Amino acid sequence: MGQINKYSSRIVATVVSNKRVGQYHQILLNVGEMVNNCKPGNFVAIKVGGENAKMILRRAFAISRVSMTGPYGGSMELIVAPFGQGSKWLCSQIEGSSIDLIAPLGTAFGIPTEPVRALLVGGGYGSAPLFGLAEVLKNRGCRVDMYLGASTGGKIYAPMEGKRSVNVLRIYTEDGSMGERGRVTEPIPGLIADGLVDVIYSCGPMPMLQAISEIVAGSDVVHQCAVEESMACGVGICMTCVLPVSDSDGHVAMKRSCIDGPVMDGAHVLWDLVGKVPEVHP
Amino acid sequence: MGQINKYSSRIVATVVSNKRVGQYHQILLNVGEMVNNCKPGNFVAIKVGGENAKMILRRAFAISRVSMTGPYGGSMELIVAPFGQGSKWLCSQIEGSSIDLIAPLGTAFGIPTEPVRALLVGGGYGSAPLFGLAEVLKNRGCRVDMYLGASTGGKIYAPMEGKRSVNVLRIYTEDGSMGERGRVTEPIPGLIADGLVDVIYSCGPMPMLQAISEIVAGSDVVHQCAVEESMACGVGICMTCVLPVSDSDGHVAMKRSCIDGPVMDGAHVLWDLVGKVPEVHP
Amino acid sequence: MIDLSTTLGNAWFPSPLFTASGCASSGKELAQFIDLREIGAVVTKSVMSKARYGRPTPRMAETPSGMINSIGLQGPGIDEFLTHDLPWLVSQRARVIVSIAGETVEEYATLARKVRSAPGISALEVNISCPNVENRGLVFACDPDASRRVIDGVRKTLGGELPIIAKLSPDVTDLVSIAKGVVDAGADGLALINTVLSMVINLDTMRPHLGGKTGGLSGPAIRPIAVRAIYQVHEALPTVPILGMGGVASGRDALELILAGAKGVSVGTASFGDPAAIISIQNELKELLKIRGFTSVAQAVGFAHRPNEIEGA
Amino acid sequence: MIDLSTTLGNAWFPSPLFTASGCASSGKELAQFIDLREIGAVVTKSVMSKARYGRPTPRMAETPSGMINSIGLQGPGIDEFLTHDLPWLVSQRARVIVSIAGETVEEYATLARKVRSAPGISALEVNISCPNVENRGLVFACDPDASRRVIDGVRKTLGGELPIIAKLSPDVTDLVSIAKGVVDAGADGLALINTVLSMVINLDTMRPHLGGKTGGLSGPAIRPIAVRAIYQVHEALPTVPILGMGGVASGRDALELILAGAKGVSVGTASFGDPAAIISIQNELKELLKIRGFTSVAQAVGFAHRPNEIEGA
Ligand SMILES: Cc1cc2nc3c(=O)[nH]c(=O)nc-3n(C[C@H](O)[C@H](O)[C@H](O)COP(=O)(O)OP(=O)(O)OC[C@H]3O[C@@H](n4cnc5c(N)ncnc54)[C@H](O)[C@@H]3O)c2cc1C
Ligand SMILES: Cc1cc2nc3c(=O)[nH]c(=O)nc-3n(C[C@H](O)[C@H](O)[C@H](O)COP(=O)(O)OP(=O)(O)OC[C@H]3O[C@@H](n4cnc5c(N)ncnc54)[C@H](O)[C@@H]3O)c2cc1C
Ligand SMILES: Cc1cc2nc3c(=O)[nH]c(=O)nc-3n(C[C@H](O)[C@H](O)[C@H](O)COP(=O)(O)O)c2cc1C
Ligand SMILES: Cc1cc2nc3c(=O)[nH]c(=O)nc-3n(C[C@H](O)[C@H](O)[C@H](O)COP(=O)(O)O)c2cc1C
Ligand code: FES
Ligand code: FES
Repeated sequence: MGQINKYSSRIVATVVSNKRVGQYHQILLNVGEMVNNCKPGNFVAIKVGGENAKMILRRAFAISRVSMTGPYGGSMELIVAPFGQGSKWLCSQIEGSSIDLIAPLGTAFGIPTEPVRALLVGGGYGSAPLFGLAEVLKNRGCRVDMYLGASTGGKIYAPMEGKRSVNVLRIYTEDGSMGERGRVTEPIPGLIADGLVDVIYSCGPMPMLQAISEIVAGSDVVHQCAVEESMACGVGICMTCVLPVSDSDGHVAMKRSCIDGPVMDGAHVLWDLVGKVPEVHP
Repeated sequence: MGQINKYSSRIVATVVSNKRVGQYHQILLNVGEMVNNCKPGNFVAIKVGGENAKMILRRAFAISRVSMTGPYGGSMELIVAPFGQGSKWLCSQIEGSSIDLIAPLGTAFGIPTEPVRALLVGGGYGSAPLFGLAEVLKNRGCRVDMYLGASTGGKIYAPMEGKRSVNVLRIYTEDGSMGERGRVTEPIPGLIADGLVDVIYSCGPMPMLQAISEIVAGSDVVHQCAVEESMACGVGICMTCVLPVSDSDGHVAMKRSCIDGPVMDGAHVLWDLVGKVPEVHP
Repeated sequence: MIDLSTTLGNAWFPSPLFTASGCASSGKELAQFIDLREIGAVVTKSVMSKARYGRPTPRMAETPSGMINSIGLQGPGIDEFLTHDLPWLVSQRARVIVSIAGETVEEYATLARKVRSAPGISALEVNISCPNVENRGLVFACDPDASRRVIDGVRKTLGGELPIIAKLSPDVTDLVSIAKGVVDAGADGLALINTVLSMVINLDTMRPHLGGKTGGLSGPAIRPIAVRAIYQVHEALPTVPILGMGGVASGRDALELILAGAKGVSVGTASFGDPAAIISIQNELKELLKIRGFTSVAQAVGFAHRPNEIEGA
Repeated sequence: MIDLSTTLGNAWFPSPLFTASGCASSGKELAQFIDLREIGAVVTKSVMSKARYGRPTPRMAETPSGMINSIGLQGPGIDEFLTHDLPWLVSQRARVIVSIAGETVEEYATLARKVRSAPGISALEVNISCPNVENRGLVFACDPDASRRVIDGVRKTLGGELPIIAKLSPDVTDLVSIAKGVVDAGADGLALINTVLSMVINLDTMRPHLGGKTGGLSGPAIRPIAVRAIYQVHEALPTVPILGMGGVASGRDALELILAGAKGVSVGTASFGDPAAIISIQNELKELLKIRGFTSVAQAVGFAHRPNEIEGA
C-alpha cells in the first residue's frame, strides 16, 4: 500500500538462543522470510513483559545481523543491554520463548555505489548493526575500519566473527579496561585531516553522534548516523520520537526518527536543538 | 502481636506439581513449616501475573489439603478453576515456578468435640477444602457423608484418595453427565427430616450456601459455610469483602469475610441482604 | 450476522471503531498494517491554522498500564493538511473525521471555514483541550463559557451539514455541565475522553521527564475514568451521540464503553502497541456482541443504564 | 546515615512513610505483618459521627494497574473509634493521624471537638471528598467554598495545637485554587490525592459492577495524576507541607512523589497486594536517597522544582 513501513510486518518469532556477551545479551530469533527485507540500520519493535504486562509500549532494538541460511532458516540477531523492565524481560527469555515483533522498521544505512574508505564508529551496544553493515560494505569493495568505544570493557560488543569483514578494529574505553584509554571520537579528526576516510557510519549515544557531526562539519566526509530517540509506536503514528532536521534550503522540520530515521544524515540534524523547539517558524 | 491474621506469613513457595483434573488444576506447593498452622477452611492469598503484571491484587484460594510428610516436606494443595486472568496465570505455572503467597488466612471450620453425623456439601471447586475437613472429622469419629454438585461432570472435583475419609459420597450434576441429575441441595431436606445429620459443612457458590441455610432454618442442624466474596486484600484492611451478619441479639454488622470468614455460621448470615445495605441502623 | 454500523449525528459509519486523534498521524503510516476502509473512520491528528513544531522532546514516558505524552500538536497546518493528507485518505476511500484545534475562538472558526469546503469528510471533531491564549492559557474544555463559544463559532461558520463532535477533557469538576453547554451551542456529538493531565519525574535527572513538564495520561490505566465519564454524560444527555475513548485495547474494553453509552469507540494508545489493534478489537467486539445475543451495536449502546429485569419474575 | 524524619506542620515523624486512610483499617490487622512503630504514622480509616454500614457489595473491581472501590465509609463511628481503636494504636506506641469525614460542615466540627480531647494523636486528616448532604450531594472537595467552610469549622473547634491536613480530590478543574482556599481557612498541610472517580461495567451482568455504581480509582494507574497534582500544588504553595499518595508501590515511586514536593508519602492500595509493602518501600527509599547523595528526606522534598545547574559550567 503506502510507502511508509513498506516491508514491515508483525510476526511471532521464536528465541533460538540467548547468550550473555559481556554486559549484553546476544539474542537470536527465528523470523523466517522477514530477513529478506532487513537492511543494516533497520530496527525491530518488540512487545515486552508477556501477556499480563503493565508495559504497553514496544521497545526498539537495532537489528544486529540477519542470516538467511543456517540451521533455523531466516534468523535475526539483537544485542540487548539489560537496562530497565522491558529489556530485562527480553534478556530473561529462554530458548523456545515466543517474541511478538514488528520489523523491519525505519531507514537503513546508505550503501555507496563505489568503493569508499568507510569508518564505522560504535558506542556501547551501538556497534551491533555495524558488523552487518561492515559485511555489506566489504562486499562492495570498501575499506572498512571500525572504532568502538564504551565507558568500560564489559560494554564493548565486538564478536570474533564480526571482525572478519573489518580491516582495522580499534577499541577505546574511558576507564582503559579494554583497548586504548579515551573516547572513540578522539582519533577521528586526525583521520579526516589525513584524508583517510570518505564516509563515517555511526551508531551509539546521541552525544557521540553529535561529537562526530561536529568533527565532520566543514569536511567532505559524509556522516550517516543511527539516532536513538524515545519511541512510543515505532511506526510513525505518535510523533514522540522527533528530531529537528534541516533540509537543503535551511527549512527546519521535526522529523520522526522511527520512519525518517533511525539512520539520518548527521549534517542535517540540528544537534543543539535536540530536546528544544526551534525558534524559527516551521 | 495482634490476634487478627495471627499465624499468617508471606512466603515464596515452589510449585511441586500442577495437574489437570477435569476442568480444574490441582496445584501442589511446597510451603514448609507453614502447614502446621493451616486448618480446613483457611485460605491462601496468591500474587498473580509475575513481576511486570498489571494485576495488583492477590487472588484467594481455599487450601484444599496440607501434608506435613511426603517427599517435599510441608506441602499445600489448591484446586484452581482457570477462570479469568489471575487464575489462568496460576494454572499455567509449571513445576519449579515460584509463587508468592500469604497463608493461612481466615477462619477455619469448627470441629465438634464429640462424634457427630456430618454432611459435607460442595459446589464446583468448593469441594476442595472438604476432603481435608473430612479427614479431620473422621479422625474424631464422626460419620462423614459428602454430597458434591456442579452444572456438569467436568466441574466435579472428587479425587480418589479423598474418598477414603468419607462414608458416603454422592454426586449431582445439573446436566446428569455424572452421578445423579439434579441439584446437590435437593436431598438435604429429606436427610434432615429423617434426623440423619447434625452438622452441615458447605463450600461453594453463594446461592448454594443460601439454599442450605434456608433448608436448615428451624431445625437443630448447625450449618457452617465457607463464603466467597470478592476480596481486595484478604487480610482485613480494605473492607471490600463484607457480608451482613446478625449477632445473637439481632444486631446487624457488615463483617469481613476474610477475617471473620470465610467460614461463618450460615444461620447468622443475612442472605437476602447480601449485596444490599441493611435498612436498620448499624 | 451482527450489524456493526453506527451513526454520529447524520454521519453513518460501517463500524463503531475509529482511530483516535493523534494516534494515527495522517493515516498513511497505518495503511501497511490495516485496510483503512475496514474501520469506522480515521480521526486525524488535531490540525491548527499554522504549521507547528510542537513541544520539546522527550515527549513521552511509559507509566503502569499507560503512558503520558506531550506532543504539543505538531503538525503541518490546515492548508497543507487539506491539500495533501486529506486527499490521500479520500483517495483510499477511508472515511474521515477531521480534528481541529485552536488557540483562540477565532482560530477554531477559521479552521471550520476551511474544512467546510473540503470534500470527503464525515464529521468534524473539535478538540477543545487546548490552552486558550486569550485567557491565561486556561484550557478551553475546562471553562464552560469558552467551550460554548468555541462550538458556537464553529457551528455558525460550518453551517448545518457536517456533524460537530466536541472533544472534552476529563480534568473538570463538572463534566456534565460542560457537555450540556457545548450541546446547547450546537455540538451534534461528544468525544470523551481526552487524556488526563499528569506528570512523571525522571529519577536520574530528578526533574520532570517530559520536555513540556506535564503531559496527558492515556492507555488502559484511564479506562475506568473514561467509562465513568461516558456513563455520566449519557445518563444526563441520553440522545446525544458519544464517541468514547480511553484505554481501549480489546473487544471487551470497546464493549464496556458501548454499554456505558458510546455509539463509537476510538482506539488510541493501543495502536502504539499494535498498529493493527483496531482490527482485532473490531473482530473481538463482534464476537462478544454475538455471545450476548445482540444483533447490532445499536442495541448495546447505553445498555448498562437500563434497569435490571425483575429477578425471579 | 540517611535522616528519614519529616514534619507535617508541627508534628514530627521518624519516617516519611504513612499508611493511607482506608487502606490499613484500624491498624490491628497489619500488626502481624509490620511493626507499626517503624513507619511514620498510621493514618486511620476516615471516621464519621455515627456508625455506618457503607455501600452495598461488590465494593471493588480490579482494573489495569489499579482498582476501583466504593466502601462508603463503613465504620464504627467516632465514639467507638475513640474508645477502642485509637487507644489500641496508642498502646502499641504507633504514631496516629486520625482521618475524619462528614456529611455537613457541622459534622466535621463535631468530630474535631471529639478528637481534640483524645490523647496520642499526631495530626488530623480531614477527608473532604465526601458528598455534602446540604448541597445536592456535591462533594465538599469539589466546591471551593464548601471546602473552606469545612476547614474553617474544624480549625475553630480544634484550637491551635493539632496540625490539620486537608485531603483533596483530584476530580476538580482547578486544584490549586481549592488548595489555597483550605490553607487560607486554616489547614496546616494538604493530603493529595484521593481516588479518581471511575466506573467498571461488568460484562456478564452488563451493568455497573460496583454496588455503588461509581467508585474511586487507586493504585499505580493514577500515580502520574498524583505526581502532577503534588507538583502543581507545591509550585503554587511551596511552604505548605504535602502528604502525597496515589499509586506508590516501591521506593522509586515514593521518591518520585517526594521530588515533586511531598514531605510524607502514604501507601494505600499497594498494601492490599503486600501487607508489608510500606516497609519494603521505606527500605528502598533509603537506598535510593543514598545513591543520589542525599543525607535526608528533607533535601529531596520538591527537588524537581529546582532549576537545573547550568550545563558544562
Ligand atoms: C532505534 C532504536 C534502537 C535501539 N537499539 C537498541 C539495541 O540494539 N540494544 C539495546 O539494548 N537497546 C536499544 N535501544 C533502546 C531500547 O529500545 C530500550 O529503550 C531500552 O532497552 C530500555 O528499555 P527498558 O524497557 O529496559 O527500560 P524502561 O526504563 O522500562 O523504558 C521505559 C521507556 O523509556 C524508553 N527508553 C528508555 N531508555 C531509552 C533510550 N536510551 N533510548 C530510547 N528510549 C528509551 C523505553 O523505550 C520505554 O518506552 C534502541 C532504541 C531505539 C529507539
Ligand atoms: C475465600 C475464597 C476462596 C476461593 N477459593 C477458590 C478455589 O479454591 N479455587 C478457585 O478456583 N477459586 C477460588 N476462589 C476464587 C478466586 O479467588 C478468584 O476470584 C478466581 O480465580 C477468579 O480470579 P481471576 O483472576 O481468574 O479472574 P478475574 O476476572 O481476573 O478477577 C478479577 C477480580 O475479581 C475477583 N473475582 C472474580 N471472580 C470471583 C469470585 N467468584 N469470587 C470472588 N472474587 C472473584 C478476583 O478475585 C479479582 O480480584 C476463592 C475466592 C475466595 C474469596
Ligand atoms: C501521542 C498522543 C497524541 C494525541 N494527540 C491528540 C490530538 O492531536 N488531538 C486530540 O483530540 N487528542 C489527542 N490525543 C488523545 C487521544 O485522541 C485520546 O483521546 C486519548 O489518548 C485516550 O485514548 P487512548 O487511551 O485509547 O489513547 C493524543 C493521545 C496520544 C497518546
Ligand atoms: C479501599 C479503599 C478505601 C479508602 N478509604 C478512604 C477513606 O476512608 N478516607 C480517605 O481519605 N481515603 C480513602 N481512600 C483513598 C486512599 O487513602 C488514597 O488516597 C488513594 O487510594 C490513593 O492512594 P493509593 O493509590 O496508594 O491507594 C481509600 C482507598 C481505597 C483503595
Ligand atoms: S515512535 Fe511513534 S512516530 Fe516515531
Ligand atoms: S478482603 Fe480486604 S477486608 Fe477482606
